Amino acid sequence: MSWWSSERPLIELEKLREIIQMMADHDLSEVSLRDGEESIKLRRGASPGHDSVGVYAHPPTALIPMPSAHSAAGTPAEAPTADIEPGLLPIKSPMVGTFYAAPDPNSPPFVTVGALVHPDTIVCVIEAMKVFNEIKADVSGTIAKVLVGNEEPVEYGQPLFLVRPRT
Amino acid sequence: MSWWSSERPLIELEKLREIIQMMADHDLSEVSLRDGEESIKLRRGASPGHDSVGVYAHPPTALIPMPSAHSAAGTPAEAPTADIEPGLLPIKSPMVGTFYAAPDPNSPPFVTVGALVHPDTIVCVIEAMKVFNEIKADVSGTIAKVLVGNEEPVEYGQPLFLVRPRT
Amino acid sequence: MVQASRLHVQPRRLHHKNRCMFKRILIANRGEIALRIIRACKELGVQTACVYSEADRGASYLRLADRTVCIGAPPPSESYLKSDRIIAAAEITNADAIHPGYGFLAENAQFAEKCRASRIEFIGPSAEAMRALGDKAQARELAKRAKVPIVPGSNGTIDDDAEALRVAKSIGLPIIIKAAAGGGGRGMRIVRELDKLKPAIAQARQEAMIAFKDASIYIEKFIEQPRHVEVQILADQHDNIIHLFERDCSTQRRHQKLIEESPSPAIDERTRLALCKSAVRLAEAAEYTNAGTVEFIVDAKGNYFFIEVNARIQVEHPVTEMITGIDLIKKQIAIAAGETLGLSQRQVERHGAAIECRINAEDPEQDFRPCAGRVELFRPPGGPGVRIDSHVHDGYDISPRYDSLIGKLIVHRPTRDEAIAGMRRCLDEFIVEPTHTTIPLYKQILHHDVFVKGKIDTGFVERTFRMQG
Amino acid sequence: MVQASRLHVQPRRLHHKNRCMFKRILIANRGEIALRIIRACKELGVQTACVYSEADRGASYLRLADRTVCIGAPPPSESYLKSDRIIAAAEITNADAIHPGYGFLAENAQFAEKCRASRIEFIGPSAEAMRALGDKAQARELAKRAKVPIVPGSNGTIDDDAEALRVAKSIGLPIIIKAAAGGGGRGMRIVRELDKLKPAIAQARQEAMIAFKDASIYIEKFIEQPRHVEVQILADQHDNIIHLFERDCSTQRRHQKLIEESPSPAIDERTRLALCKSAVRLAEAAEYTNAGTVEFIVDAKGNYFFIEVNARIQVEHPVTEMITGIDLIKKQIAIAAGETLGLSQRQVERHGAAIECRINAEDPEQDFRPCAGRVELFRPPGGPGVRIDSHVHDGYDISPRYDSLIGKLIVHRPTRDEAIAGMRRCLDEFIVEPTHTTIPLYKQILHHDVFVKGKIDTGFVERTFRMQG
Repeated sequence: MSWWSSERPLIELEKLREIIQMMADHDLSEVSLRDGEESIKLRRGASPGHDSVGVYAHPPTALIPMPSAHSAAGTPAEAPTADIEPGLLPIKSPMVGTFYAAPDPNSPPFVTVGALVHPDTIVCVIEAMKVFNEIKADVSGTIAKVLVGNEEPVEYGQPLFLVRPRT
Repeated sequence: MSWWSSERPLIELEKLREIIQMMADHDLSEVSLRDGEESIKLRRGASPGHDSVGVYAHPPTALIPMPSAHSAAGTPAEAPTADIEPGLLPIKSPMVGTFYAAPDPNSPPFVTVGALVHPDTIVCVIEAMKVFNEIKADVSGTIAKVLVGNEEPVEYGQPLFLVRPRT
Repeated sequence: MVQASRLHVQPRRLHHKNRCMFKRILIANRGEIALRIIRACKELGVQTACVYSEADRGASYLRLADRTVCIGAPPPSESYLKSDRIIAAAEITNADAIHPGYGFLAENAQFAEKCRASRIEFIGPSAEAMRALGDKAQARELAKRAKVPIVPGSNGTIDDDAEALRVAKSIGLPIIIKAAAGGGGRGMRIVRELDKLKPAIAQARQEAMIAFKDASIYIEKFIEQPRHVEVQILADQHDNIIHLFERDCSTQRRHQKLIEESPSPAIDERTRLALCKSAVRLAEAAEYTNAGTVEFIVDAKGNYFFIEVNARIQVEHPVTEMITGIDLIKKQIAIAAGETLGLSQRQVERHGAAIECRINAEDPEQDFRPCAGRVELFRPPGGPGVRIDSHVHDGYDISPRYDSLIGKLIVHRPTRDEAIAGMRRCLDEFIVEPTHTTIPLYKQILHHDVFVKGKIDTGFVERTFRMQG
Repeated sequence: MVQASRLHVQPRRLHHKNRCMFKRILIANRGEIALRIIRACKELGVQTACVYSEADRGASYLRLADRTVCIGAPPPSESYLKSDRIIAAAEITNADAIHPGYGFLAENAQFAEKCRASRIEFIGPSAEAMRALGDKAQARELAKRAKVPIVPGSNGTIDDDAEALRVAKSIGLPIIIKAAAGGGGRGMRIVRELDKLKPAIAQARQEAMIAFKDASIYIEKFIEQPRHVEVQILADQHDNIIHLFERDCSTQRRHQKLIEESPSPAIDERTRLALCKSAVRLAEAAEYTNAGTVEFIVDAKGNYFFIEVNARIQVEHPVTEMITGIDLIKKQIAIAAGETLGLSQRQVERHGAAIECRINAEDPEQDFRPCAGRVELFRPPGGPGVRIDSHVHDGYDISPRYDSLIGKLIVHRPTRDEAIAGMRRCLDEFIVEPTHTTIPLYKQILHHDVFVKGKIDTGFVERTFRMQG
């Protein structure tokens, strides 16, 4: 059954941008991600030279595994709070399942960027084991960013939206 | 054949003193040495506390193997130059074998502390494969310390004497 | 964290339950066993998705999985025991089977049922077999039917002293009186002389009443200095059941296995054969499928008695893999996928002796207190016939949330004496710093005359190594 | 450094050459093979003394030896090749035997004689057997006598074109013309048609003259796309000689073995048996003792030809240990101590398939340039049927002085296909950083159709993987 069109052309670029930002923030020179068939390899600055025996441009810390980077959705799960624009609050997934932005394929999304939300506002549904669970905002403010594409799988703790809280 | 009396009562204490000095110089909190039947275990400062889970008093660097400490002779082979009193020069063994301080059991040692040596002065013999090799001082000065006991095995590069060079 | 409320149920796309190898297996576990299962899957060409809690985020074994899914907060009740989240994780990763490993949900019949209701194969026995063997009385009944010896005792609770005397006389002394409601040693009395039976029953009833508000007791034969010997079973869905010989797990402390080996040094060939055949009969009676272990206690004379069935893969499974050359995890997967065993009982050969030491991050000198925190140096031994199953490495951070097993060291040699020499050598080589581990205790055990002679019983470690507390 | 001058010779205390197990063995080698020998000794209850050069001071494998002796400066010529210092090290540590490992002094007959003159047992064959097999003409003669096939060719140098034609006709085309004085490809010509023989000889002579100032040439049958198959031999001092089957080492680059396996996928059972029996006959003819390897090349039709004997333990010995369960180093020691083999040819069983990858610190993309320096991360794989022989760990410093072998990864599985799947999984898991290694090349080879089909010849790697230079 095709419940929803699975086009999501821009989210990939968005993902790339986020990863590149993380690399810059943490001074990583190389990132390799793999998720089944897909793989991404990014390198910053000078490429590791082969001209000096045994010396490498990137520190071994860059090699520490980043399992969040090849999570179910292929998205960097739960970007560290430090990476979120100051003042924005994440709405995180309280469960594992499939994200739906709207109550059904013919309806508009629950919320879009700029929407005003209250703690009780339903922002999406997450389906797990054939059960659709309404997710509430739990904060007051305006939606600043939608982080997950429709019908994408989400894991526990994964940020779904960023909210600019009411000041 | 008993070519030489094997009494060497003071060298052991001397060894200990040297090891303790090395521990102090390098801020080691624990040293364990084993040589066949013999073993030495030394601890400095507070003993590692068991009261905080997963936290240890001694840094992991203290665990780096010190093969020189359980060398053939059971002596710390080739004490780092930094440990030698400034101004003194070592006469090192150019080979592997057994150290003899005198030409034969009935003669006095080639040199003792305070003896004046020239580059060509024979300071000891080292026996290897039944051949006795005369070892020359190769420096000028006075013997400040004899580091190896008679009939003790010595390895390559092991300091045998310390010499205060002629100024 | 926001709250989720349940909505309507909607039919999902159908999984075709096809009897061919799985495309992707979700691993519902962590640590060394998760790594073990990932390795088996990779070699079978099956994709893997591995769940993890926030405490295990970043663990290097997760990098070997094709996909990973965070399922919750560090406490097991918030993650590795959350069956709904685990099934949801299988759904979003399109996994067609779940391997539960050991512990957590491995022997949870309800979870197995839920998986299958979601059209996801649970890699393990049927929920029915799990339930039948999980109930002590039912398991005892099954054993009786299969003519498998059980510990002699009263059929249920004892009503009066006369009955107690009759039972005690019929099964023979010594006996043990146990509180029906109880556990933990309270209400327990060992009786070695008949004229001490009455007062012992009175004391046991009194203790049981105080501890459990229930004075009911029952009587069992007391087995002196028993050995723990268990039999590895493999059963496919086509009525083929075989055993892979026994493991001796008598080196225990407070019922926690420390060292396991095969073959058992305590039983002769005749007993080995009888024991293994008993285990197969019981598995047949329970209509058991997949891998399982039938546990027995063995007395000093070589009499054996059925205790219980572990309806899962066990921590100590590598011991059996070493002596038989059969990969139990791969077999579990193949069986769950509907394949036949592919080998008959006669094709299962035994070669040499294998010993496993469970390396626990615990301080034997501090009453085995777990030692969480960063492992600076983790340098396992290597060389011929040495197997390391561990998810730990230099710089690994041990979470205090989970069990303290940080690795398994297994040595395989042509003979038990050589295996002991090999294990000693390996324990000497093994560096774990600064974390305290059970390695120093194992060095002592491996040099202890009673172990070397193969005479250990389940009380040996506690009797012999007085630990500081 | 002071100078030593030689004095008089004096008789030393006598060693009693007793035919019982050694008390202490001096290990005259370094790195992984030194560690391998230390491990074997520890398990046998034999003390160890290990020599080391100043470059290896502080290496962690040395800590496992009971004693260590520094024998000289980093260059091998100043330490590991200094036979006098090594024997002196054995003397001062009271070692009663020396294990030379492989390389360095392992096949130096003079060193073996010196050891025995000093009443120290050399763990290896006799100097006589070493010399007889070390000389190409003698070894060929021995092989002929033992009815072991050798590569057909001219008996010595060719005098004129008529003789060349006669030889070429008798052994059949293609043939290869080689410079008698030479090597390195100069003066070599392959001839596939008889009418090209005369000009080829003229060219070869000319090249040989320029290169070696000697125009002598000889002719051999040219074996197209040969496989390298070798047979492991064990022989005690009581006339018992057995083989431990073959190893296929066809995966080479410039005559450097990269991957070895057993059984060879290229030969059938009949050839295997004939090959192994040939090796035993040759060892018998040479009155060989201890462990040794008889090397053959095998042509596409399964014809095999003797090449040479390696009179020592080999790097790839673990492959044989995995499939036979026999510890070759322990056997070497037992044989040198005068024990009998303790097993007959019929008792040597073969189980499953084993593959070894030599992990070299070399950059396959930079013409295999060695990569010395600090290894930050060294995380070998683990799990069932996986063996790691390595002296390296996180933080190990690779010396540029010695060969680039930093470890051996061996996988043992019931079948070759499973061994390949296991090796792929292990190579994926293996982390070595930042050091470049041959691991990426092995991943490609293990996935290459020709390797998977077992069709590799000794030229495969160079033909298939065009390396940047």
